Amino acid sequence: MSERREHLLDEQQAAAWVEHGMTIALGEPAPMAMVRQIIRRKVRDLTVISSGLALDHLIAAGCVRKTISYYAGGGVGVPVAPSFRRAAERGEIVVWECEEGILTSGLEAAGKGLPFLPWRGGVGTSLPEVNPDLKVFTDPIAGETLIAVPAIKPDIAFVHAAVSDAYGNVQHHGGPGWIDLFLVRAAARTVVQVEQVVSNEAIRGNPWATTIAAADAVVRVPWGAHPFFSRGHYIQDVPFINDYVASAAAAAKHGGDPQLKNYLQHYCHEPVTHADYLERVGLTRLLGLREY
Amino acid sequence: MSERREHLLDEQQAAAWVEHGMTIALGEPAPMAMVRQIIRRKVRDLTVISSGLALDHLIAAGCVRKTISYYAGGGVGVPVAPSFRRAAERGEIVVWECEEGILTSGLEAAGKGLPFLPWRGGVGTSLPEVNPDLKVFTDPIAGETLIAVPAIKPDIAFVHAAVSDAYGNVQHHGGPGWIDLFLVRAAARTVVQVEQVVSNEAIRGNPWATTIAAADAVVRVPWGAHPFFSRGHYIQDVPFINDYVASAAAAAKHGGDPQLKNYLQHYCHEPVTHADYLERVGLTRLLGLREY
Amino acid sequence: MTGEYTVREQMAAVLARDLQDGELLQVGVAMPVAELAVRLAHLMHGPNMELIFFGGRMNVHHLEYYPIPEYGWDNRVVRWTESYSDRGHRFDQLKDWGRRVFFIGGIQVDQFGNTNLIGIGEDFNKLRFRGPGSVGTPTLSSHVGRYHIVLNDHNSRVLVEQCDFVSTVGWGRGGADARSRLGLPGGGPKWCVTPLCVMDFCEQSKRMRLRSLHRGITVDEVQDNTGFELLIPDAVPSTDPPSVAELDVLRTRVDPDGLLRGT
Amino acid sequence: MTGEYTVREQMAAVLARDLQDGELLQVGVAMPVAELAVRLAHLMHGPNMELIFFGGRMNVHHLEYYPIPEYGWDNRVVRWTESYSDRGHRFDQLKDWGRRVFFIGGIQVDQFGNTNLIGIGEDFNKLRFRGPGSVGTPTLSSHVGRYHIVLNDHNSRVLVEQCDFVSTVGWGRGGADARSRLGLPGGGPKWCVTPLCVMDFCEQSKRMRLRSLHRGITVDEVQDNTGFELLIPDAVPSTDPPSVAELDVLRTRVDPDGLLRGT
Repeated sequence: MSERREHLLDEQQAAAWVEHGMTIALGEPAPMAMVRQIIRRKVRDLTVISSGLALDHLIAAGCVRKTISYYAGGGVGVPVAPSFRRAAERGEIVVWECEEGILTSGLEAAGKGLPFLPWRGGVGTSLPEVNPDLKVFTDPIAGETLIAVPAIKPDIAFVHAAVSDAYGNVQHHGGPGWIDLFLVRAAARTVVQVEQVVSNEAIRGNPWATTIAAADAVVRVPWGAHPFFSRGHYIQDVPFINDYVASAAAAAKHGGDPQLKNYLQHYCHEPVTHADYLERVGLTRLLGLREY
Repeated sequence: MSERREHLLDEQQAAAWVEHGMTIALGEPAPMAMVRQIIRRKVRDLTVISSGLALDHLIAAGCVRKTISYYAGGGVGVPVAPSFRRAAERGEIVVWECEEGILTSGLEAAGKGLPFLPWRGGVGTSLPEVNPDLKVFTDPIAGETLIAVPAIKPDIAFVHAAVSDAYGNVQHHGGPGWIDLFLVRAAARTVVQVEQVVSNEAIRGNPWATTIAAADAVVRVPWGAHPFFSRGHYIQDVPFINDYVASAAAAAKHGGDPQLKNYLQHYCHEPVTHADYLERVGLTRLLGLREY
Repeated sequence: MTGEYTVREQMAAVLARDLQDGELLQVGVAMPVAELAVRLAHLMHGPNMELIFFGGRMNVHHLEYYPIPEYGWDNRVVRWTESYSDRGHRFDQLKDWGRRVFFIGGIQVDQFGNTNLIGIGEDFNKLRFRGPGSVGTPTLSSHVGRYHIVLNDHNSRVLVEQCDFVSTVGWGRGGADARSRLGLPGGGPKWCVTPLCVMDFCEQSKRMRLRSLHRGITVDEVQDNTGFELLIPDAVPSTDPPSVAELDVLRTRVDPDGLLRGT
Repeated sequence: MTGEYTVREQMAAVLARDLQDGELLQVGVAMPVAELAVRLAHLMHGPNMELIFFGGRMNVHHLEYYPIPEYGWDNRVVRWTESYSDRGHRFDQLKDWGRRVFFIGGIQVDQFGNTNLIGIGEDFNKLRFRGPGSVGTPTLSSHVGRYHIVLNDHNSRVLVEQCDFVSTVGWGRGGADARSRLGLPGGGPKWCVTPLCVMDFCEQSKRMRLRSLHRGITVDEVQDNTGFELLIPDAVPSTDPPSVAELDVLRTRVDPDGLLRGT
């Protein structure tokens, strides 16, 4: 009799699912091991549902045609992610302007198989003007003015989590990022990168803790969210993040500043595997990012 | 300096929140200690969002004017809850016909502060005909035919759970009933009856397990779901349930059958407290309902 | 040896064979034949099937023995759960329900596979028989890849020309596009399995059609107990009986207490 | 003794005094003054306040010392969480957000308290300055009981006659019914607190109005640094300075590292 199929892939196999022109979504903390592999594949024309500096990485690497983002902040003291800001101001990317409630409504609509969901947040703002996909309409029950948000359908959602069993039953420690489950429910396929693969019995010991059932692919990448945090595993690497932001800001200001190109080369293009990346970061540095 | 306020009430204090004509919602397993106290208060004209035999208890006791129920089954071998069936066939109650997805859409709309949410399940059925509150409409994005479900707004949701701290931070064991969190999010106030009150520190040890934050009232009633189950605490009391169903079926068939009246008198009206009820059930019987 | 099986074992075996590995299986309340059919398929050929029950999602292919709970609402059945399918939001991933198969009963089933759990009577406000309500069947039947109607009794009170009220749309008033015109993404009812026979739906008209007869049942017997004119092909085969292997798994691992062996 | 306080401590104290026990407090990103104001109120007079941060909901009234994280996205701040406010569905209980108070900044704020996080320029497709995006501010500002606009700088580049783009509706184009006409249930912006002063909104016109001046600031200074005509009452009081007790709690329990004591 045949056996139950495992859902384990390595990071390169999972990244190979991403093709030019796809819509991909990134959870929070960003699944950086997968982001680096996607950059390494030199995929183009992606529509990216993401926020902050992970989005900035993909824009800096030239992978992005369109962003669906509620927030592209740049970290401490940098109000706007530098590569996002430069690309948007130069018209190199299309910005599908939205906000958290509009984004989650569109994702919920996709998950529920509905063409749209109504939302109130954004009524009276410029959002429906700058994003013509958002339609102001009159509700059929009470006659109120609401925004109809069309279903947002990612091809692949990439999220980071603490553990999974081999069958894709994922459990977060300390809760998933706030948007992660919306992304998973809306996406055609889900790839979860995890700190650790655990036994099926460990999952069944507390099934209510399972946050994602039967993810399409599980990728085992310890420290996979670096330089961001992973709850219960490590805190974010602030100097590393600041270095990236400084590089990206310099590149945005001066055009062809080599610092950002070097960063992408050294940390995204050259390391073949996630382990190669970790070797470049160094174990001493990684172990310094304590877990509490 | 003043202290943080506790949310603990006893079962009579919590039942006193229920007034004639209110809309109340019952979770699953049904919060039977509270149901019995509500019956004991002889409240009238309630609109009740509930299913199965808990709903049947309230109808049998004459508390109900209108039901919002996706399913009023009567248990093993009894397709329809007897008191519900009799009252509906005789026109003694108004049935707001719905189904799970329509009910949860109406509850979600209430929780989100929206006048309605769209739903597809029910398109093409008799539901919009027999329930004129459900409006078939054309969606403003893709032109599809959907049902607009109006917001459903319970005054109070009553649910059963395993534990809570004194501040109403509730954790279920083995997950809440599937509809419970919908009810909680939609209701103006929430009363949670629990098997056990635990320390705030115990809750903070695993905050992701908190299923309801800051419930308005917590009522400590061990075996409070009897004769139904409480995951991790006890299984349902099948003979007790069957006795109730037999009484209710006889009363529905013959009108004034005394068996059901006796049941309500003995188990709902006479016991002043939940402990009084448990004394009548008997500790030997309760301990026989093992927890695994 | 294969001669010794009950009609309920026959029904379970027929249903089990239609289920594909990798599918998610969800059974309505009080449907033991379908419950056990699902478990039979899971053990026979479905190591990647997932059973949905009571909000839990489980794969028990590795278990030696997986009893059905003695009581329909016995929460102990979730002991093997790996996740909850509805962590407070049961219908959040409906778009993926094409891989889900559902099993449904009804107080009325009509010639187009529409079913009724609402009630019987002309006037909704004066029902002669008040049904239990639709549970989640309108949403489920609209979205699952396909579903089977499973009846404990085959008679003309249940199998009627037209339902008094429709709680799940099968093939509406007929025609291959009956569901797509309504915008329903799910594949609709595939079979109606009863103690007498298996029925399916004509590809064009979507009227119910006799597909196979269980052992010892005649065409006339089926038609006499059906409240509408059934499509009858020229040759109606016998339903394939349960195999030795199926009966062995059924009796030793799925139904050791003989729930399906009683009458 | 009370003479020794910084303007940021003043701003935190003003904001803290407006917060009522039992309210839920949520602060936008990169707003240390508001973050610390919330903690100050919680410890001073809010044993039943709940702080919402990073999806977590916490009550830390009982803690001796509760440091602000050194980094805005430092997940360690959730260590005191009692629940997650958004177990996968952040906006499921918006109807209860009348008890919630929010704090918001902006790259532009106009005379009616509308704010802009989208960008600066005439044409959305050719922005001179691309902003970070609206985060959740449109939804938050539509539903919370009230909110405060808190600015790190008071100048006419930020405080403008009309925002180039509106990401949160304050009082629209003015008038007491500006929000109810849009159907927004939340109470709208109450104050705009800056390093120079506290401003509120005229009850009728909903234009921004000077409410109090921080120590050493003149009316002219405020108007000169504001890009629109501010309503100026005949008598403008001084902002109540932080009390000894407030400064004590602030410096020993809320802000021991002196985040607000720097310039």
